[in-house]
Amino acid sequence: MASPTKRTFKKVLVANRGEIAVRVIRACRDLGLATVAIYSTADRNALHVQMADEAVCVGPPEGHASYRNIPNIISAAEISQAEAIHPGYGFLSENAHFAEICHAAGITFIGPSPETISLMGDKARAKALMREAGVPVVPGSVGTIATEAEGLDVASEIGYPLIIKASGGGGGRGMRIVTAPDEFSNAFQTAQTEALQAFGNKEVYIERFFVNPRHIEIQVLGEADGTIHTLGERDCSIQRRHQKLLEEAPSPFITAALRSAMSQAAIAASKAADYVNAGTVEFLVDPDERFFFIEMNTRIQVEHPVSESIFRYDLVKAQLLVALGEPISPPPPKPEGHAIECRINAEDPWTFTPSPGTISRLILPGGPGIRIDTAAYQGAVIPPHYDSLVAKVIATGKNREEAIARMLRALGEMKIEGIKTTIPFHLEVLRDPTFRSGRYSTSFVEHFMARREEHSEKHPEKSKDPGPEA
Amino acid sequence: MASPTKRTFKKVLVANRGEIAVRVIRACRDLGLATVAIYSTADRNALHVQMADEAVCVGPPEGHASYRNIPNIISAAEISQAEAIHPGYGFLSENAHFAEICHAAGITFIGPSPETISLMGDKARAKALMREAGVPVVPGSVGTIATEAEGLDVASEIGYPLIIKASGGGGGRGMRIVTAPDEFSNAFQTAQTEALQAFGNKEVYIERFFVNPRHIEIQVLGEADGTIHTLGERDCSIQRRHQKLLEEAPSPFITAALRSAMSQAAIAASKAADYVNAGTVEFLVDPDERFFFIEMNTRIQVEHPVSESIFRYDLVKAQLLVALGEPISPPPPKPEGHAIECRINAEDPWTFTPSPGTISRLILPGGPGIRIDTAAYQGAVIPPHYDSLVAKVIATGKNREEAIARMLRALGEMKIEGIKTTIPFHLEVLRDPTFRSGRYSTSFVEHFMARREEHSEKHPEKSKDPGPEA
Amino acid sequence: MTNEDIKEILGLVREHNLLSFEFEQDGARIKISRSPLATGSFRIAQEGEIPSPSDSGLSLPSPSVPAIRSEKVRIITSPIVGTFYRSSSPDASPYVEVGSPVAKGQILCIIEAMKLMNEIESEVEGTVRAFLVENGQPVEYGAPLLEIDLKAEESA
Amino acid sequence: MTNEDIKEILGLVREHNLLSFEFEQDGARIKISRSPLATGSFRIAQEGEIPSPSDSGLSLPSPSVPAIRSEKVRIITSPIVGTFYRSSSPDASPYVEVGSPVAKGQILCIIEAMKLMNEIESEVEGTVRAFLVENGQPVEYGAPLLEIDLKAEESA
Repeated sequence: MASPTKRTFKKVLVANRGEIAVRVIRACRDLGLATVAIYSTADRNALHVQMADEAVCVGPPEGHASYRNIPNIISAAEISQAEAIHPGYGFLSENAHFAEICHAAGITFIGPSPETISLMGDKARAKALMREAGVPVVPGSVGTIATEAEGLDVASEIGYPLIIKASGGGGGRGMRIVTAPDEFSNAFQTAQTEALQAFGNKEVYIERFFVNPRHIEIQVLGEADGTIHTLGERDCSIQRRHQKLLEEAPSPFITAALRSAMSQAAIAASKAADYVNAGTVEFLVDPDERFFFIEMNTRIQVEHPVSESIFRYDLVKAQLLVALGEPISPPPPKPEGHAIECRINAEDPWTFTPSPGTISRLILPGGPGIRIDTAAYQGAVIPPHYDSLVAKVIATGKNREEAIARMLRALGEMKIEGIKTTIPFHLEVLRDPTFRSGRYSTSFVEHFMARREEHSEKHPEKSKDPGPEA
Repeated sequence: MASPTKRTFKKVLVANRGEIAVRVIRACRDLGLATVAIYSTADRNALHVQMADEAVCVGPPEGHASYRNIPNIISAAEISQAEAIHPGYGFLSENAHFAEICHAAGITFIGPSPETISLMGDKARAKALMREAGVPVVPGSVGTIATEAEGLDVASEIGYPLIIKASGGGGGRGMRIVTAPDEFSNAFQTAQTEALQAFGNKEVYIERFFVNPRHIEIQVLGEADGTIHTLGERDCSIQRRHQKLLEEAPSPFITAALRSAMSQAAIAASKAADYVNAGTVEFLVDPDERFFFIEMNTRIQVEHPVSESIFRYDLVKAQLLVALGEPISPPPPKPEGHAIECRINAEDPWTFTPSPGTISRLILPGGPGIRIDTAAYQGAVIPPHYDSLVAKVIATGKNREEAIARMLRALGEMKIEGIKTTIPFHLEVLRDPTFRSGRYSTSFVEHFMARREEHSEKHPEKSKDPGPEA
Repeated sequence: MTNEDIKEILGLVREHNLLSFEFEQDGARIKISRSPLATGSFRIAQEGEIPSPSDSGLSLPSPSVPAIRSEKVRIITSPIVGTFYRSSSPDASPYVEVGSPVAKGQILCIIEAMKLMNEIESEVEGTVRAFLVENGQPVEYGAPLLEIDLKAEESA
Repeated sequence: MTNEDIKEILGLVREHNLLSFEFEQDGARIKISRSPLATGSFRIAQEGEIPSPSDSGLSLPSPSVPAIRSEKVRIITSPIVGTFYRSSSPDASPYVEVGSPVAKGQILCIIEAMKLMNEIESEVEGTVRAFLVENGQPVEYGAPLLEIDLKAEESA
């Protein structure tokens, strides 16, 4: 057993599943580190289990009893003598308590310190810290709002439209948009109730709501000595109900001056949080190019490969090296080319209803400029218990046009049968004139779906679902 | 039907099969060009047939009756109204007669002119031209050798060891190495007989034979206006009986000065041949860093992706653009990083006996730095009639070490069942200290296999064939 | 039951490689008999799922079309790629019609390829039963062109 | 009976590799004939080929080990991940031995996880038939620990 102060490790337990578990195993292998997979009984034949050097079953299918089961996961590390744990994204990746237990058990948690995770996980505290650090923050309440009366006062200062958000939350739950004072009372109470149900904490805060913002995030990488590197921005504005669907880097909207200002703000934010390891500072950018801190994600992001592709830099390998206390090569100062990621989900492409099942036929795209991150194989089962991400297709080209052409080609040749996937959605988005123009905001998907709906009413014969093969 | 002078085209017939047909279809798609596949009855369910917009059966399984069947292929272009033909590599790609017939039929042949193909296809004429152009050529006979007596005279000038080669040949057939004058007579007659049988032409020529040379080639790209671009070198020294198995770029052996000199020689060679479109100038480089022209391949090479990866440049797209008469963006002056290609063949990994069959299970590697070019899918049949290339795995990293680590990881996670593959061979080569040192020559594989043999005699229990899963 | 229904059922019977198939509507009776020579189930299943390789309107040889559909019928397939014509020129009369008797070596049609008219001769003696390609339609290698009812002694 | 019904039946016939199949609605008649050469389906073959997910010497719950081996035997599996011990400390005697009678709720063994000793109690009454894990061996969730011969009334 490694002592708590000893950082070096040779075996890493990957506390996740799906494509990110595969991704982490790949990075470990590139560094010559042994790997231990964990799995639920629903994932017995999953690719991450097949790929890892060892695998330990940690529970039944339900996530809380397996991939979020802290005692079983720590115990799995102990019996397999894994000296480090990579949490991936989701599950326990932003659980400060888990990171603390890892440290207490002498296991290196591959990520920032429990204190940093805890701080940035509390959205209100995080914002207060950012204000102190001089990072522009979305105008809103300082700290949480206890009563409706207090909320109405703050609201009149900020102005409408505004949004009420759960302090402990994320992912759209506990959020309410208010466009006028007379809606405030209802919205405030609903938000509190939802926050309590979803996160066990009814605290809420209030922010200005932007109508057509872009969601832009800066990738940071902190070294143990306090050095913070940035790897430019990712544009994640293509979202549906706060779920990112397609990401690209660089943003077609961001100027060099804005990029530099946002990167400086991300560095200030990271330094204020004593940030070590890979992280992401998320900003809203309004149409006038003003940017505002939203939150910091203290883990690797789903969309990290777009940054990796244009910087030719392995972020997960860097995570491992930082955790090992080994020197990392600084990322190149400037990216080259353009990269797009499409998240291929096991969902109906137009209703987004999950479509779990067995993949009866699989042909993955390839060739120049195409990277695939997936745990799918022909015969693999997509269980109903977890998120619906089946594969990430990343297309890189010398410019945005080439990246789009390659993505269209790749998705056109990709065949997944046995489940429905969002490939047809992505193909239509990639051909959409607004998307092609690069002038889109977080309301793109809503407008895109409305245009589609309208068109299908006018031309019912043309609007048939082209199916997963289209 | 397009007139012979009209160069523009919108539909391309791909006169090939396997991964290169898939590769060409991808490039066409990136440019918005429609595609027509051709196939033999053995390839009815092949991926290139599924991927193309249209497909025409051109004959029975035997290559000469299908993929080399000029009338049926031209007719397939005519009935499908394809205005251009991309020949890929092998089959008709270096057949000047086929290129001529395309032109006569008003079809754009995507490659250099029939005259250039014809000139470079005649090894003796090509060398004479290179000598005139001031390109260093392997010391040897000027033109072909008619009689044994003449051969002996030339041999005494060149010195031993020397090699007798078929003028119309390639691929090792019609070649004989002679280490002393008393072996000359026998070798000369055998080479003539083999040349006649293999190429219908008994003409042979004599060259100096290098004992431990490297096989280095320069990628060129000629524009219609006579401009010749180069994309650095590829090291193809890992060969077995003149069949390349693994290629890398840049060469771990070549200095910047040597690269520059070889690139200048390749430009001179291409200009002398009025070269238009993508081509490769092959050199032998001796241990003293002297280089000698061997031949020029007037087509895309199997190993082109290693150059594409480090230059981030799509060579097949450039081929199409040059044929369309459209401007191409010049390749970047300097590459970035290091790329390796492993050719995964359907062969026994140690005897290299072909292993055709049905792929019963397929898991392709992915993640950062990995590119896959393949026509394989789970359920696909590898017919016995064609070459045994199943997939090309290309690993790119910021340096040679990272590229090797990624290739080891990728081949480790690649699963192909139902046929034997050369994956285990590549895994051992990638771990071999001589390969790792970068100090290897074209005799590497021979010595590697001998060391392996020796080791297996000393440690019989450890030398068991680890099988395709190792 | 319409002709479309029958066509669909015939297609299914061929696709599923059945030797015989019986069906009765009111008594709801079905009888299916499958060829014991049916190839590996996986390949067949897959072939069924593969999208048609051609969108060009070419006449395709279906993988499940046997060279001889029954003992008494021979299907003549195209030995080359080109355009199918029933006569030597637009003004000339067709070489053969449905019902025409044909002798071995008799010209049945031509396939134009690279401006050359390639005469397709009958390998068998019999009667033209049906044309499987329209005049002027492009055909690929192996495309079924026409069906010949074999003369009694040929089919024996 | 619609064409859709027939299509489905044809699919089933192929899937089940039937040589023939008869069906009558009112007379309730079924006749099925299966190919004697019927091989395992593709998926089964594949599952058989998947490599064992663990090389670590952990005791794995094999997918083919049923929770109850027979009506009279109950297999106790591990509810958590940890290290299996037959006694509370190296010096203590084992909780049970092969042949020991056990009552419901009786401690059978412990699983150490995160320095905590988790006592595993018997859910059944019976006799210890066999240990499936060595003392001190790591076990994962669901790993079979020991077999209990059920008391007569339990197995009934």
